[in-house]
Amino acid sequence: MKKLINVPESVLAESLDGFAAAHSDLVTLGEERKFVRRARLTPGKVALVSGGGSGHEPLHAGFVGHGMLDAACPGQVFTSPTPDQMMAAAEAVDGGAGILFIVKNYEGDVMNFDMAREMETGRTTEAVLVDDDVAVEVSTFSNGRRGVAGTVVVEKIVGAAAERGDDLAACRALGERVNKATRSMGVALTSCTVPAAGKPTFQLADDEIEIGVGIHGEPGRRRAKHSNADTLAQDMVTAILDDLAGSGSAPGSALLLVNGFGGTPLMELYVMYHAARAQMEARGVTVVRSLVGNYVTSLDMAGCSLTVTALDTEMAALWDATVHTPALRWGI
Amino acid sequence: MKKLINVPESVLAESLDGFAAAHSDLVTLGEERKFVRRARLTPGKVALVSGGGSGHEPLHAGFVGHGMLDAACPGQVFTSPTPDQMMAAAEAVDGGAGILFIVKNYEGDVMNFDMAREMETGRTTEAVLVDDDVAVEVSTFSNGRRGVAGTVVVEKIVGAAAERGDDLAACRALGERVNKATRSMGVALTSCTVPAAGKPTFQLADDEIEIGVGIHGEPGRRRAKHSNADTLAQDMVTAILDDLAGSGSAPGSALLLVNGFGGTPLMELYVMYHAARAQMEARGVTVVRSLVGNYVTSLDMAGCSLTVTALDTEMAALWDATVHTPALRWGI
Amino acid sequence: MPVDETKRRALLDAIVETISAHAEELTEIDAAQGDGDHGLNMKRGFTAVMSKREAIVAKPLPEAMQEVGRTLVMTVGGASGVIFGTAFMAAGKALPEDPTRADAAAAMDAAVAAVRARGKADFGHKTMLDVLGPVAKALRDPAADIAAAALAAAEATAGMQAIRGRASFLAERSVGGMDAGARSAALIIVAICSAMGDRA
Amino acid sequence: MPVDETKRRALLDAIVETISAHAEELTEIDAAQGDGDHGLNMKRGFTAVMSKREAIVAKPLPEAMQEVGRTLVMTVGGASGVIFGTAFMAAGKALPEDPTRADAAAAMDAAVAAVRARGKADFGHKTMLDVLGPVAKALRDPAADIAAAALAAAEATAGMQAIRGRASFLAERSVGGMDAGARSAALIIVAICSAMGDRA
Ligand SMILES: Nc1ncnc2c1ncn2[C@@H]1O[C@H](COP(=O)(O)OP(=O)(O)O)[C@@H](O)[C@H]1O
Ligand SMILES: Nc1ncnc2c1ncn2[C@@H]1O[C@H](COP(=O)(O)OP(=O)(O)O)[C@@H](O)[C@H]1O
Ligand SMILES: [Mg+2]
Ligand SMILES: [Mg+2]
Ligand SMILES: [Mg+2]
Ligand SMILES: [Mg+2]
Repeated sequence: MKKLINVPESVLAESLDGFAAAHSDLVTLGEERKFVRRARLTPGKVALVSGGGSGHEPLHAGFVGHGMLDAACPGQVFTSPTPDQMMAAAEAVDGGAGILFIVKNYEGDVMNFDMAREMETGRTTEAVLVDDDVAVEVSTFSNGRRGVAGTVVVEKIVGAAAERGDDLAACRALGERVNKATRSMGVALTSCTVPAAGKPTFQLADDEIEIGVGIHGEPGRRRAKHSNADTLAQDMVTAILDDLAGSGSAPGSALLLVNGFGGTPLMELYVMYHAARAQMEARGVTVVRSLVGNYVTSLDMAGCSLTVTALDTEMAALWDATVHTPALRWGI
Repeated sequence: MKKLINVPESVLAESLDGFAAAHSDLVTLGEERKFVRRARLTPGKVALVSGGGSGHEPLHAGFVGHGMLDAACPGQVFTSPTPDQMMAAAEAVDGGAGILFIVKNYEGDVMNFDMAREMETGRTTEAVLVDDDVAVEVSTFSNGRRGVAGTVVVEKIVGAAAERGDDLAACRALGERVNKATRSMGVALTSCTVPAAGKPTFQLADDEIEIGVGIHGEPGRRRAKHSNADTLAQDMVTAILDDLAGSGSAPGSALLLVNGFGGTPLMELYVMYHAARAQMEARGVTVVRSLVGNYVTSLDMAGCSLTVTALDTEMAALWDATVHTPALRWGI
Repeated sequence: MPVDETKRRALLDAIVETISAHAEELTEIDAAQGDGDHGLNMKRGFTAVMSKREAIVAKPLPEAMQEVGRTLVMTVGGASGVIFGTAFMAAGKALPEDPTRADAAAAMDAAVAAVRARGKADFGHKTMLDVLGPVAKALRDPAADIAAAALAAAEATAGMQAIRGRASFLAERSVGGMDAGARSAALIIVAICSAMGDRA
Repeated sequence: MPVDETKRRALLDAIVETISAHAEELTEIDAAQGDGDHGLNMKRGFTAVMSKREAIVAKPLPEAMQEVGRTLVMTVGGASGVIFGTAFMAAGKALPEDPTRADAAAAMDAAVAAVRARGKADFGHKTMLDVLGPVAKALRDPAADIAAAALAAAEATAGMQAIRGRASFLAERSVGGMDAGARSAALIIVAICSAMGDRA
């Protein structure tokens, strides 16, 4: 394992210190690095707090700022943060209008946020669960779907709603609406390597890919021979649009997010965008908003995910609203 | 080689088509994909045209837009564009105040831009050469230094000057001033793989790094055993600051750009930022502006470069000026 | 021999020792079907516990165990921090200062109930519950070898299809490998048994 | 035998054939000390040339050569597009329609001069100039085997330290491998010689 780090034990701390220093105009690092919060808070608005394992940068801390999150709790690499982090963050950003936790659907994240919410006393909290990954079949037994790159869309749109003054119940309802309208699917060309593990999480042959991979390198739907961008885009768009249609959210107009996992060059992401957009248009879906880049990564994994959100007028307007964070910025 | 592409021959075209579609609010693709230009031009201002080999995305096309470039000419992967591309771009964006070509110092780029300028008739053109890579020793015999990530700084600052109405001579002089105040150095942990070549450009052992690597995977100062982020940052900052001091540009206040080469996660870039900033402060340099991310990449190469620009007040103000491009955006 | 401070220290040290001796193995088990961090997670938690070792062992057994649980919850993160933390907290709450084998069985029941509630998991879902359950049962059978029962229960998870835990994303592919949390739960039980010696 | 259309076609085909047969080798030579694309670049250029093959060979030799040069400049990019394009353009400009060996020598001088000006390179800088120079000289020696001179000149670049071209970034490390552009220049010369047959 070759990485630009000192020792695995200090990666998170040094990375957070660097992040906070590079973006000191926007964010402040909490005590004991329990959370990253906005440098300037807005009293009276619903506070959005997210968090999750590290290694998905810029998610979540990169989305702290005006029009998006109020705070983010960084866990260890690929490990959910702990309840005390969430409680400390909630305390730091509580503006009196309640706290909305945005939680990706992993047992660890869910259980830790649940504990935090139970231990919170005197603060009103709600939670939105993001579970946009169509790679996982839902059954009555399973944990349900994983939360992946669609999280960015939920955080952006709900962040804009909180900024304009929506109350806690409205923010939560909107978050659930966006989540329902959002589906993602990923593909890995290589594994990621967790610094503390020191070796790749999984192995793929030189001509093999993992279709439906999770953002921690979890296995997906199947291993397959690597084909090409068009075939992959077709598989992924089909899975996503079929699923949206199956749940009554077939989009007319959509946001298309092509998300790199960290080890894939931008050039390839645009090739995938090109292929995916053509597939969507062939199915009668108009792409009206686009985002292409590394937003929800898996350390150094090569590959990408596609996320589609069926946009209604309100969601589109909230997507367009001003945002000013380290990793997403427009209108300001 | 596993890549998210169809065939190597079509990567550039599909990637450009995807890019233009994803950012159609900002850019337009020229005929035969010879260039990418701003969707809306401003008559009467100096037009900035850059370009170079592809594979360094978002450079250059990602920096086309208000406050930065007017057009960019994408060459084949790691190969400079051709004179007809530059001439077509110049024609498309000429606003009557002249064309400033921003050229990275590679023989191929220089010769092609030279030819284009010679073949241009009736258009006033000037050129700024960017040669910020301290890894290459300058001697009377050599081609001089390579242009690397400092190009972003030159393009941003000169772009802001052109936008406020500076004339061609002033833009050129400013470009040269910024270039003189800017130094970079890179390190590679892995090679990149050019799609058409199908295999890594060079080989590094599991514990080896290339110090002073170029953005095409060219060899640098030396191969070394991989150490850690702090040691690397110290080496690189020392080389950069010594060089700036040697040429009379020792900075008091500086911009620090930590640039990922495409295969390195953001988390590691922030670790490097943290380490580099500490080194700079130890040498009495205050970091007053920061940029951390993938800006001048080498396809999927793992590693990063550090760029330092000694900022004066004017340069800092121009850096802060509004910019609205696919890859760099603020103030708007 | 009551569970005095020396005994509590021996108990804690035995648990920490087995976790750190098996950390790599636990991580590998987790890598096969989960996300390859279980050993690291448990080690991080117990390193934090060890940083307050003396304060913990100074407390009576129930409070000491709850403090271990709280520390795991607040330092591990992920599923195991909450799950193992909850188990220690619930068991500690249910235990008297000097527990009999019957008390231990009741405490194990409490841990099982708390973990089931927290993790929305049941027996057979291929989690550490599939060790706690059999251990609770063995504690009620005076002839049973608790350590052996724990180890066997962990091995038995290999045949299960995961319904909870990250391995559940694998569906049928999750059959074949042991559950990492089950293995670490078994290791902890074995350590407790051997530290308790005659009392086990 | 004058350089008629059939001959011009044979000349062009021979050049294109040798470039495409050696493309991988050229890329590998360039990979060792440059950026590993010289074969790809030359192939791209001559593929573009071949797409207008008939229009090109329909022209008299001087115009045909200049058109090949312009096409290389406008489609290859990089250093080689300009350098090889400039060489073809300058040589074509200097040639009569039916050149003698002396005419060929003069044309080669013109190519050398144009490339030197464009590339700010000189002999011994480890570039394709180190083939063009010796070839110009060989053309003036009626006894010289031009093809052999070209190939030997390319081999001789292995001993040079690069002052121009991407290999120059390697400084001393550039000694040892042949220059890619020198090798392709030699291959082109050899192809021309064999296509010209008795005239060479
Ligand atoms: N819902 C659950 N109920 C009970 N135990 C669980 C549950 N989810 C996970 N576990 C246990 O936790 C173990 C995983 O721990 P660990 O790898 O440290 O956390 P993570 O899954 O967050 O990476 C699993 O092997 C399983 O025994
Ligand atoms: N300044 C120069 N003068 C003459 N020939 C040059 C010069 N620079 C490069 N060359 C020739 O071009 C060759 C490189 O071509 P190629 O690899 O296709 O382009 P690039 O260097 O842009 O990748 C070199 O091997 C050398 O022979
Ligand atoms: Mg985990
Ligand atoms: Mg090249
Ligand atoms: Mg795990
Ligand atoms: Mg080359």
